[in-house]
Amino acid sequence: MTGRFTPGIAAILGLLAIYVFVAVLAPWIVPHNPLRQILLLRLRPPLTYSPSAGWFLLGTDDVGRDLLSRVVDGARASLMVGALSVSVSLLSGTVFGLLAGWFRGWIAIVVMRIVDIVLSIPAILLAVLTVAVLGPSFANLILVLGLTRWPRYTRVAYAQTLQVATLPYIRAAEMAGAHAPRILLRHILPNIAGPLMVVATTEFGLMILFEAGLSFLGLGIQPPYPSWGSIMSEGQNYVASAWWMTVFPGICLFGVVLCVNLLGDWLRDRLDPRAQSR
Amino acid sequence: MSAALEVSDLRLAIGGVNVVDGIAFSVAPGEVMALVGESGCGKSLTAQALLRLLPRQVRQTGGRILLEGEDITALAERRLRQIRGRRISMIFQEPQAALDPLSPVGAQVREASGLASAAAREAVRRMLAEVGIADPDRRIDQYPFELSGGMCQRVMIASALISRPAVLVADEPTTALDVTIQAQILDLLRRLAAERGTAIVLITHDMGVVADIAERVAVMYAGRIAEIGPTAAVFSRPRHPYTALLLAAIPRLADEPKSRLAVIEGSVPQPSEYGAGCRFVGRCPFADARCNAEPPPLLETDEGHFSACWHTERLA
Amino acid sequence: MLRHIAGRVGQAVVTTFGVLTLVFFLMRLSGDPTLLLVPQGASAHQIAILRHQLGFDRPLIVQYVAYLRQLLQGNLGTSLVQRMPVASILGSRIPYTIELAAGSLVVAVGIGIPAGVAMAVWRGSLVERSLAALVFAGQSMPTFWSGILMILLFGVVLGWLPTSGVAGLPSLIMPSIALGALSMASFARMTRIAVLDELSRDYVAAARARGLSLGAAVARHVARNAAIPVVTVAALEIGNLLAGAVIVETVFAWPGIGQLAIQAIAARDFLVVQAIVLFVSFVFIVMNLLADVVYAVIDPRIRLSS
Amino acid sequence: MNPVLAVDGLVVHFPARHGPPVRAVDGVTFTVAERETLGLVGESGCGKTTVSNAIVGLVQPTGGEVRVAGMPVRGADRRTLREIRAKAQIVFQDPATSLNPRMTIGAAIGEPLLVRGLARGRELRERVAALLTEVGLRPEHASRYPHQFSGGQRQRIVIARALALRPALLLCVEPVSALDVSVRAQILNLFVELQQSHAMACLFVSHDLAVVRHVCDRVAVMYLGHLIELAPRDALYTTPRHPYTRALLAAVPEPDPALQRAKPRVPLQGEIPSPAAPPQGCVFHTRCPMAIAHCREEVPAWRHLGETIVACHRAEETPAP
Repeated sequence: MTGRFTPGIAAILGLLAIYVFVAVLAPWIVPHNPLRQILLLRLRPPLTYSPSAGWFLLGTDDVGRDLLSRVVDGARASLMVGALSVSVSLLSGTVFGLLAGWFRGWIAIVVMRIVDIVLSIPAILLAVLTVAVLGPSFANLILVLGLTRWPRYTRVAYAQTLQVATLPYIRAAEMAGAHAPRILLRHILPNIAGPLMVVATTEFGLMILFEAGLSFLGLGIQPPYPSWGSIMSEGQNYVASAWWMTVFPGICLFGVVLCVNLLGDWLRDRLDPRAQSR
Repeated sequence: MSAALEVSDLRLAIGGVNVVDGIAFSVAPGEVMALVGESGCGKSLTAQALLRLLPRQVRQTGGRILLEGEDITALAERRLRQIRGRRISMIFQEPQAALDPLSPVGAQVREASGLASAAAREAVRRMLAEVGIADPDRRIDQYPFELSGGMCQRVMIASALISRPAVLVADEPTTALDVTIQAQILDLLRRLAAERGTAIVLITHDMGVVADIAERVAVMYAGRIAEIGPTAAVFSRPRHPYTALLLAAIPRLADEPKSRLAVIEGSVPQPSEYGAGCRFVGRCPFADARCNAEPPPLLETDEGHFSACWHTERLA
Repeated sequence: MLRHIAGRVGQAVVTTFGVLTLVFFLMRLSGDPTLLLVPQGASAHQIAILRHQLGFDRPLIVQYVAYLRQLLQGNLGTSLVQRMPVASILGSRIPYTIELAAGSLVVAVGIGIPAGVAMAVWRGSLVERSLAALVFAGQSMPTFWSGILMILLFGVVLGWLPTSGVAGLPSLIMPSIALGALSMASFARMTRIAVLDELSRDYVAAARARGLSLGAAVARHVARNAAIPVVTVAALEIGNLLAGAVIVETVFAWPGIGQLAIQAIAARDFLVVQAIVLFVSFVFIVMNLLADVVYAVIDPRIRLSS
Repeated sequence: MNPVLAVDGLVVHFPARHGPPVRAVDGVTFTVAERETLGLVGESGCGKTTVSNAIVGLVQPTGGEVRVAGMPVRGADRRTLREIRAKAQIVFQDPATSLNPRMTIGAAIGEPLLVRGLARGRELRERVAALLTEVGLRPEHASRYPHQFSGGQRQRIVIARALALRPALLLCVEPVSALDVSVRAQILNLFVELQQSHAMACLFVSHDLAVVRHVCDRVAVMYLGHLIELAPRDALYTTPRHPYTRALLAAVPEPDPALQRAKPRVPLQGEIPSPAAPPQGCVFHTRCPMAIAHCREEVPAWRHLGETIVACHRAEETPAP
């Protein structure tokens, strides 16, 4: 937790790069079709070899699909949902926060009240309700996660903008004759980007957890398409006999979220001079 | 008379560089001794070292601190706690920040007294009155936010002196205050030093404050003492080019307006830029090869007046 | 102080209204809320009758006023699936969720706050690093996964604890840990930052210069100052615990409102889902309000303001 | 000739959340002529910073009038305000926060010219280079970021940015207070040079009486939102008419032990009252060593005594210096 570039942070970035790499190349690197069921090979343990179908390194699931291929494909769903929902909420949340912090007055009152309202409905419940009403689908998942999480960014962007807006260099930009858009984009945004990136990183981990949780509950990625959450949900019924169905996707999920959280923490320490001195 | 505080060859290091490098001075009971210098000269670190309350990244790599003859550099934390606030205490630059916002000020003064509650309240009340707080019976139960900056500094002084320590370390005690309030606080410190025989180590960057209150002054530059001596002598006959230039750089009420002020070219070096010789060498008009190679020793030029410069005679 | 609290109550009322409004519109996002309430396989005619019965054919604003009026009377409606008042369905489940939330809060606060203080005080030491590992694990572990792993280990393999359902205190242990882990991480992080923040302030240096030990300075001065942000987190986390119950209760077959929510979605019993969302949000708002009151009591700058 | 800056009966009140408004500035009148530097001195909370903010429209006056180069600031629309800000530029106290840390100093200095469409491309680079040279920096510094400069250099950059538009009026708000003594002298020398090379009017806001005396032609003293004395420099420093001015001068510690210790010690008692509840009558009467019953009742009017304008009932009774 020092904020310097250490071998530890390099390892974390490397691991995240592998995740991204696997997710992007999933269709080309999976050993089996993740959807193909071989009912004769149901619930086989890891390192199963079948003369007709080949190796099943992580075993098979309850309908005889290759677990490794499903986990690899699941990475795709996970990271896509994380990246897209964070982009949607980061963008909208930052815009609202900037505007509220710069113009203050009634704009800020209205925006921040809406933020309070949305944040008053705990995010998982809000997502559960919305997905249940709209019906589960990939697009709805992104929409829901994006729409429920923007207030996090708005709060940070608002507080930071208020703070930066009082600094003399913003006064100087006004004195220079710069108009609001230029001040917001050239002077304020670059100086509040750091804290926003920290929030975005932690939120990225949280969104991956949310996606898994919703899929676990049957409200996320719909079968037969694999998601780490839904694989584990299927595996829960066989936990006593086929542990691999819950353990392997769980490790992948835990690993990526852990890396993201460690990265977020590192970013935070790097940005916060308080953490370094004393 | 034996010194209340005697510091010899104090060295403090951050990451291998001695940011305080061989500081030595002593203060007699009732005397006000100023450590003056610009930001980064190591005066505040020296102050913290006197109470052995250094930030974690700073290590003491040498020197001794004798408090009433007792070496406190080797003491265990437990013993130090009995010394802090009882025999040596400290006041700070931002009086309002140096008080816990959630505790009544009286309670914070009492904390330093080590007295039980019944006797303590009366002692605190008397101490608050002594530092010039009007209506101490009311103030004692108030919170820092209800008091002005000057008043908070008086409270800090009360808490620092209630146990009658031999030494008070005052770290920029008036820098955050207005001039009229500064004058009040300086008068108070002067009076308390005289009445109670407290030795005061005053850390400041303000030559005016030094001229007002200090009997002796040590001028610090980049972690070393450039010059030390009686205030009157240092101001009237500076024996180090840094002191001389610093004094000439200050606009005074007696100067010709809009005249050109003396300037010290460049800026204070970073610890990473310290060379083998004199640390003022990059900005000094007298610098030569010797200054670059060898650090000048602190030598007595007049009685009680020491300077660390190879070219002292050129200032005469 | 009263003025301050009155202001906060006013804000809470506005927020509550906002939540009610938001939920009202969310329920109508799909276009026809009737479709959410009928059992599967209902005929078009049946749906039309129901729509009229429930008033969903009236103008939106009329529906909204009726909805608010009904809720303000404390009437959460009647479940069409279970043919029972929603309030009583909810009422029978809430105690279980409160039990679970309380257990999780004990885990979260009991581990999180001491861990946070220790991490701040022993900064850079082995203590901090090992606790940091615990915090990161708690923060990154999906609750359902840790739940299933615990079931596998302590329930199936070792047989120490019941794997699901309610059976006294032992059955509460695993779900509380699973649910509390994330909050524990939040408490630890927030406490660490708050304590570090306060430790860097001059008043701590001043207290130590008076002869207080670091421990005494933390106990007498830092603790109260650092409590302010931590109390705020506590309010937030209680809401999160109630919401997180949705997943944990499903894993452990815990008969609280979380499990009820998922069952209700499966049974297309949306009035129950709506009621759960409103209930949890309301608790969340009240907890935040309580945090504001505590804040006002701790801080003399607010307490003494007229 | 019209003054570059005319402040007439300026009043700025800030509404408080609870209780009465804060009367930051309560009726301040002065002018600054071309090529003249007026010092505005006072302790914290006296309203001197608010006055300077009101002049460039960064805060809205509650009453009175401010004219910069003849243009009224009060009620100015955005376009006029932008015009006014082309004529009046500010140098702030803290060079560390006066520059956007994510912008090169070349971009910062060029910004006024760029956003007003006065220069771009090659011409802009040349003007920036000339400005850098003028304040004692090198043209190749333009591509560096603020953190690569020391405090004194940053203040030079801030001054260069303020000079970019060739303003008629330069407001300096505590421009050297955050700097070390040795660096302060460099900036003061630069400032005196610029006074001579530019035909600007300056308002120099500071709490440091010695610095103000060094650079200003006339000096205005403020206390608790009021202007209490306005005089040519030498008159103010040799024969201060207002008891507060005298106390302020006495309180400044001179960096000369012999002089300083010979000074009569008349420290002001008490604290500055809250600007939300200023005293009745003369605002200074609660701390004034000369206060009489009359002072508590009636606000003293402005009077001319020689070259000095002063607001004190007992100004004639000045003790001999």
